[in-house]
Amino acid sequence: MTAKAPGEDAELAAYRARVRAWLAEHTPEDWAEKLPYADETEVLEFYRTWARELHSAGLLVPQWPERFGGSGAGLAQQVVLQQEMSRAGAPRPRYLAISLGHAAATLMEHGSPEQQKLLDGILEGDVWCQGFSEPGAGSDLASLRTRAVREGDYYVVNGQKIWSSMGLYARWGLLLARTDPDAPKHRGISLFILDMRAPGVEVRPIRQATGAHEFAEVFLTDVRIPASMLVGKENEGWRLAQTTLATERYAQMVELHAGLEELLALLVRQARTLRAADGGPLVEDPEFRQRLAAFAGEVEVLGLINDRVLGDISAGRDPGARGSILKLYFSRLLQRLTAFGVRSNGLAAHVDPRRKNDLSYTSGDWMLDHIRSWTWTIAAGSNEIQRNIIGERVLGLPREPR
Amino acid sequence: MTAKAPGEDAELAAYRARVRAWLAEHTPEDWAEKLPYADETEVLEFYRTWARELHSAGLLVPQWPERFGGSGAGLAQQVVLQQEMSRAGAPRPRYLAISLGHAAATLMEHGSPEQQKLLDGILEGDVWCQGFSEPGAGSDLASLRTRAVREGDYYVVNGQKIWSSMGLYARWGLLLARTDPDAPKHRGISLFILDMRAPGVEVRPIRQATGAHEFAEVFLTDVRIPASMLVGKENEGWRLAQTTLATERYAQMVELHAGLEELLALLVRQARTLRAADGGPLVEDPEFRQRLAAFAGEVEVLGLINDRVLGDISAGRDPGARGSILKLYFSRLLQRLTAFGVRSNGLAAHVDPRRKNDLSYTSGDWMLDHIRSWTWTIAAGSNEIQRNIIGERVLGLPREPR
Amino acid sequence: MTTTREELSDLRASLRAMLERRCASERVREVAESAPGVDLDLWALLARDMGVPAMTVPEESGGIGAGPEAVAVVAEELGRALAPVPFFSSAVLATTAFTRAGGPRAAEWLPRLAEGAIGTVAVTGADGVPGVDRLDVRATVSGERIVLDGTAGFVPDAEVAEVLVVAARSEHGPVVAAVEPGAVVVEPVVVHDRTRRLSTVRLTEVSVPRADVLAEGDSAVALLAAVYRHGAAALAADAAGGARRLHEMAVQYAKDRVQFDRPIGSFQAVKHKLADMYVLVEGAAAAAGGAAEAAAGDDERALALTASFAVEAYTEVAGDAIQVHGGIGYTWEHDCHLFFKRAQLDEALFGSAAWLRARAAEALTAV
Amino acid sequence: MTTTREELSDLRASLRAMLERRCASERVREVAESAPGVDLDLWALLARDMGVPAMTVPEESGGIGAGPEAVAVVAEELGRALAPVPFFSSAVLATTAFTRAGGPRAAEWLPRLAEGAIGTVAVTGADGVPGVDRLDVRATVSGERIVLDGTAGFVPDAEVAEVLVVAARSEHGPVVAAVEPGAVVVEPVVVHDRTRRLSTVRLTEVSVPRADVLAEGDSAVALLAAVYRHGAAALAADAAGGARRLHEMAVQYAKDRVQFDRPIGSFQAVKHKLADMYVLVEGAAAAAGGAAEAAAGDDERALALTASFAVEAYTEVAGDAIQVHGGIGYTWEHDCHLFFKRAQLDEALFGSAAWLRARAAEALTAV
Repeated sequence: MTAKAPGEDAELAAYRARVRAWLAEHTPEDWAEKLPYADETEVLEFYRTWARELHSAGLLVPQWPERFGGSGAGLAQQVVLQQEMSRAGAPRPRYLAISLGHAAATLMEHGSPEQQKLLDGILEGDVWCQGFSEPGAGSDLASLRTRAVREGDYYVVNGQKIWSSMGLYARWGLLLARTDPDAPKHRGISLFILDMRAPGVEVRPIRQATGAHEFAEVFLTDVRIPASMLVGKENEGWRLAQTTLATERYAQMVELHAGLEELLALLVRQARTLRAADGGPLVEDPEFRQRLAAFAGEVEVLGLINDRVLGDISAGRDPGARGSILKLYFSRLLQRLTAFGVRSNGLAAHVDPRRKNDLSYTSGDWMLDHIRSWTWTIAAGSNEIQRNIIGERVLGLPREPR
Repeated sequence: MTAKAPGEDAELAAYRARVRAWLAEHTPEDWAEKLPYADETEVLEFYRTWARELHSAGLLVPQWPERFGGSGAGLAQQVVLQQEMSRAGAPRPRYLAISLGHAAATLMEHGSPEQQKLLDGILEGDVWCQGFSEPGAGSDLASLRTRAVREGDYYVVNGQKIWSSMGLYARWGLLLARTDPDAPKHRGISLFILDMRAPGVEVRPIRQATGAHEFAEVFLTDVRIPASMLVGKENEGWRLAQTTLATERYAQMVELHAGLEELLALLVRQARTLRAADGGPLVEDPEFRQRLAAFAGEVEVLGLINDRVLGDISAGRDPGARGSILKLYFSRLLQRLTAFGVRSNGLAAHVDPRRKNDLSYTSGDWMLDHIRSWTWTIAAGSNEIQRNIIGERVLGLPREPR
Repeated sequence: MTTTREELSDLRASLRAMLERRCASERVREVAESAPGVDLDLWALLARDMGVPAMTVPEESGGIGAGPEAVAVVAEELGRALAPVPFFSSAVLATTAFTRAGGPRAAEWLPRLAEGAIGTVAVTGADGVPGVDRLDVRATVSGERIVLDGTAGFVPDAEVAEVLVVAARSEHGPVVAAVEPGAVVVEPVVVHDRTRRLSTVRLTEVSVPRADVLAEGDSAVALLAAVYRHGAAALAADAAGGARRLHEMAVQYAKDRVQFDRPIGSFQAVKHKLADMYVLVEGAAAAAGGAAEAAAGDDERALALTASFAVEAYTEVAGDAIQVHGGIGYTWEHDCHLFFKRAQLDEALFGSAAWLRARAAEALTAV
Repeated sequence: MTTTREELSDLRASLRAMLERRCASERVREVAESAPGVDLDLWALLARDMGVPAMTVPEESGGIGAGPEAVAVVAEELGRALAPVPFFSSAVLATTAFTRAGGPRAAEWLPRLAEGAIGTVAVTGADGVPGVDRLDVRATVSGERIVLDGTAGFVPDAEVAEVLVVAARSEHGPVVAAVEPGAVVVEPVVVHDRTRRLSTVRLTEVSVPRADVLAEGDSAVALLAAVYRHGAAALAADAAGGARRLHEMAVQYAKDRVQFDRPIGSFQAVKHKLADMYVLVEGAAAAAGGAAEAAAGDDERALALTASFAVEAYTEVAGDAIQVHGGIGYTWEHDCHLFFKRAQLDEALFGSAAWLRARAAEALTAV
């Protein structure tokens, strides 16, 4: 990440110093070693506590507007914060990724004043989940079948959701459901806030290939959602979810980029003791060095692309469909970089530390990180879908005949 | 290429010794240096002479049945012949590629006795070309529009062909033309033998990105083709052309594989004097060595796949659509291997020797060889088409809606 | 023993039928979650009904002495089924070691191995990398005995082995000896691929009589090279079998799964990926055949080129298979990840693709 | 001089308009086929009407002293037009050398370069590879003069240069000197990319007065590093501009060309390829911007990472563009191959992607 305006330097440096000092004092010890082996309740409690602590120092959501509890920090400060968290090895509250990201963005942009009160809970560590995909509606999300029928002051919801990120741990959910079964695919869908403790909500964990339970199935049987929990207008949920998802992708990328830099740094540290195919030190092996530099170049350029996008957004210009570019670019890079980590570490990468909980994609367990990279190439619009979006919406290529 | 049955060894070794001795005596000197700078007529004459000489030694078409002038040699002998030609640096008559390959296969399999007499001319060095693609019918070959209308003992042909390999030099051509305009796309097409000296045939060279004229446009205006020059039955030309093309692809692959091995050997020789990015000898650079070995592995496996296919064919088993696999595999490998040659040679690869004629894809001018590799990924059914064929005909995946 | 094409085809069919019956993925998962993590019942059955362990043992030592194609077929089918049996460790590695060694210990062990007794080899460094120069076990001469000290890493099936072939470095070049399991410490190493069991083998002043030394110096170098080659060839065949099965699964899924009102296999994005995977699958199969021939023919260059191709193709196919399956392929319940993890381990075990290519490059650049 | 986004956008628009008028591909082809192979008229126009060569010259030396973003915009647009002008050699390489050197020769040459006089640098080895340790010209001291002997390869625009900056090795480290064209032998080297003119420059006992020495020892090392950096950044921008143009051409072709009764761009095979190319194009643009900043900021690591990305992306986009165009894109008459060959040369000239990455790796693995 480059391009700091000359004027900002002193101020930014002061910010960096403040962040660094705070993190040095407050970063929990040994969390990275202990947490993956802890029970889920312990993990959740740890992240709630850590989120509150970060927030008390103004480091949880500095980019939020002041009226919602942030300090309206700009891109440069966010980058510095991420860099310093990487440097300090501080935990990132990944269980709160949707809470702090997509859920918060939705509430801030489209929520009613009543709905926006839920932001306070997020700052206290409430986990949110997403209820978007369905067994028959994955890549083709718009064909979802979960129904929400208005009955007085409530919507009565029936259906089934799958791949609900954080579903198992969530206090609240963002739910897409069909409110007009006669409208064309995209048109009759509404966005709701779902109380995960409401009667009729049943959550079943999905165990992933990594062994973790990041995703869940959510069964909805006559669930009554107060009409006040409809976000935006009825039947406009599709567009609403798409735009907040896209905006969110840019903001999230600052942290994702920092994660890639952490992986590179880890690999360089490991290469000092690993051996190359010819038996020499890996860090001195020209093939390793070429590939390392190629990956570092891709990581650098991802940061530069995102800088441009965020620069456009903060200047009020439409970033277009560059969210699709970023997702495509990031997910493939993560997949190849973690594969490189696996190969570089040889058989050591195969040893299973038998962790109970780890939702990180930068755990340092290269094999699991590599496997986990498929969530990025598949979920939230597979890479194939992203290429369609770029081809059709950005490049204006004709759609396929149906 | 492996897998020689133990019994064959002595016989094969004798064959190899004979071929090697003959090539040592007869291979023209300095041809590789001089020929690319010669005029086209000189080049054609050179290849005609060389073809006749090879044929007199039984080395031009040993795999042909005896009744057509070959000796019915098996796969093992063909492999040996190709290996020895590589070893001797003997010229391969590439201008005759279609004559000796697809044209000959078509005549032998589907030609009338009268048509088969043209095989004698091929053994004398007649160049044949193909008239398949049209400006509006490239990947979608079946939508061709050139018309052939029966008038008494003749077909009168009008239309335009493009990407006609060897069109500029050809004595004869294989021509696909529509004989039933009302039949569905594939059904109304017939295959003809076209006398390139017939009135109404006009050939215009297409200059390629390499500077060579391997391809031409052929304009057909009221060209009269004797009905005796219809190959097979009327309206069955499509299937006929497809099957001979496929069969031909397997046989051709033995030579193509030998070419890849020549490229690898050339690169190893060059690497002894080239320098790596860090200034050391390239041949000792671990990155170069890893990539070299990876390419050599791909070349080796191409040979093994082709061995299996040719083994199936000679045992009378249907090789299925493995022709598409071979083309896809070969063309991408050639493209990446020549790119590797370009990179390995640094700026030296960019120097243009300003050759006039070179249809080889193993000229040693890595840049031109690399550029030329796109004829393999585009022509004769682009790689995208090959993937469709594999997906639909081999794997049975559903076709796209139209 | 040469085998006709028809015999190979029969072998494949009967083995596949048995494995589909006795080694479905539920069984593989069950074995993975329980001790000893190896399906000893299935192994006994393979020995009794199919003569699987006997195939790699020469006829004169009480085996069947099947040719390389037949061995490759067996390894492919076991890979296709993710079979948690000691074929690689015992029938390939230990059997190759004893066969190449000859002598009384071979005469003792080969007939037993042919009947299904389990052996393994500890012939890699602590990091599991093969190569005489990578060994972390040292041998010193002490009178009429040899004393072994050190560690070999990622040794397959050491927990259930009745005999271990250990390689060590000494002042006079490498030494290879047969060692009883009781003489060593076996520490299981849990790897992500639960269909294979690996261990660290530690030797502390293990004293071995001269009679148990299988090879020394140049003959030990040759023996180890043969073990490495046959190991790589077996993993290549495992890869070819697994890759084909995964591809079949992905093709079937692409025909069944409907999105945007069409089977996803009708989309070029999926269709072309499956086509590219098929090229890799066919390549891996051809490579596995080539590797088997090369291992039997002591062709280091061809072995390294083909084996590295096959194991790497498997990892690519495995990754693409998850992508084609979408979310479902990423669940614990679906078999994709079992193949994926085995593919990754096949690539790394007994010499990675890069390790093999470094050896191939030696041959390719030799003057 | 800082430049606002609007100014940059205006600069790009006016330069593009002029180049579309004066440097269409017919003109590029015409220049390529005739002596001196450089479009001196266009260069004069770019100097007079747009102040292009002045942009890289500091204000105090009679130039405009534009910032790195503006220089990148110019290089991108020249790359987009395949412009056969001595921007790279003169405005980037020679200008950087004189600017970093300072002193009387810089005071003499910078104002002239700003007005469009052509300079170049001979600061690579005979194989065209940069690096102080790769130089094949030797400098020896002879009284008050320095004598240069040796060869520099693949020197851009040496045939039309009015001054050459030559780097040589001496006992006391590198020496950089201004040399008159008359003192050296310039042998044109025809490369496949006809939009650039390269030569071998031979020096035989070329005697240079002390006054013409621009830098020695450490300051020469720093000067050369700066020249290499700015050269790489300019090529990265050239790549970004060319890649975007090629991609636009391919997208348009995919909309127009009909096969199987549909525009080929409606097929996922083509659509997704164009999407992947677009990612590369956007990446190359971002990388070129980063490279310009890094060159100006003497950030070796960032420069090497971004420049290598951009030039390599260009070669990929160029290859894919041919594939999308099919046969037509492979003809001499179509412009695809002009871009393709320039892309390849951009990758190799003044340090290949691999050369840049080797330098980046130094920074990445430093303790």
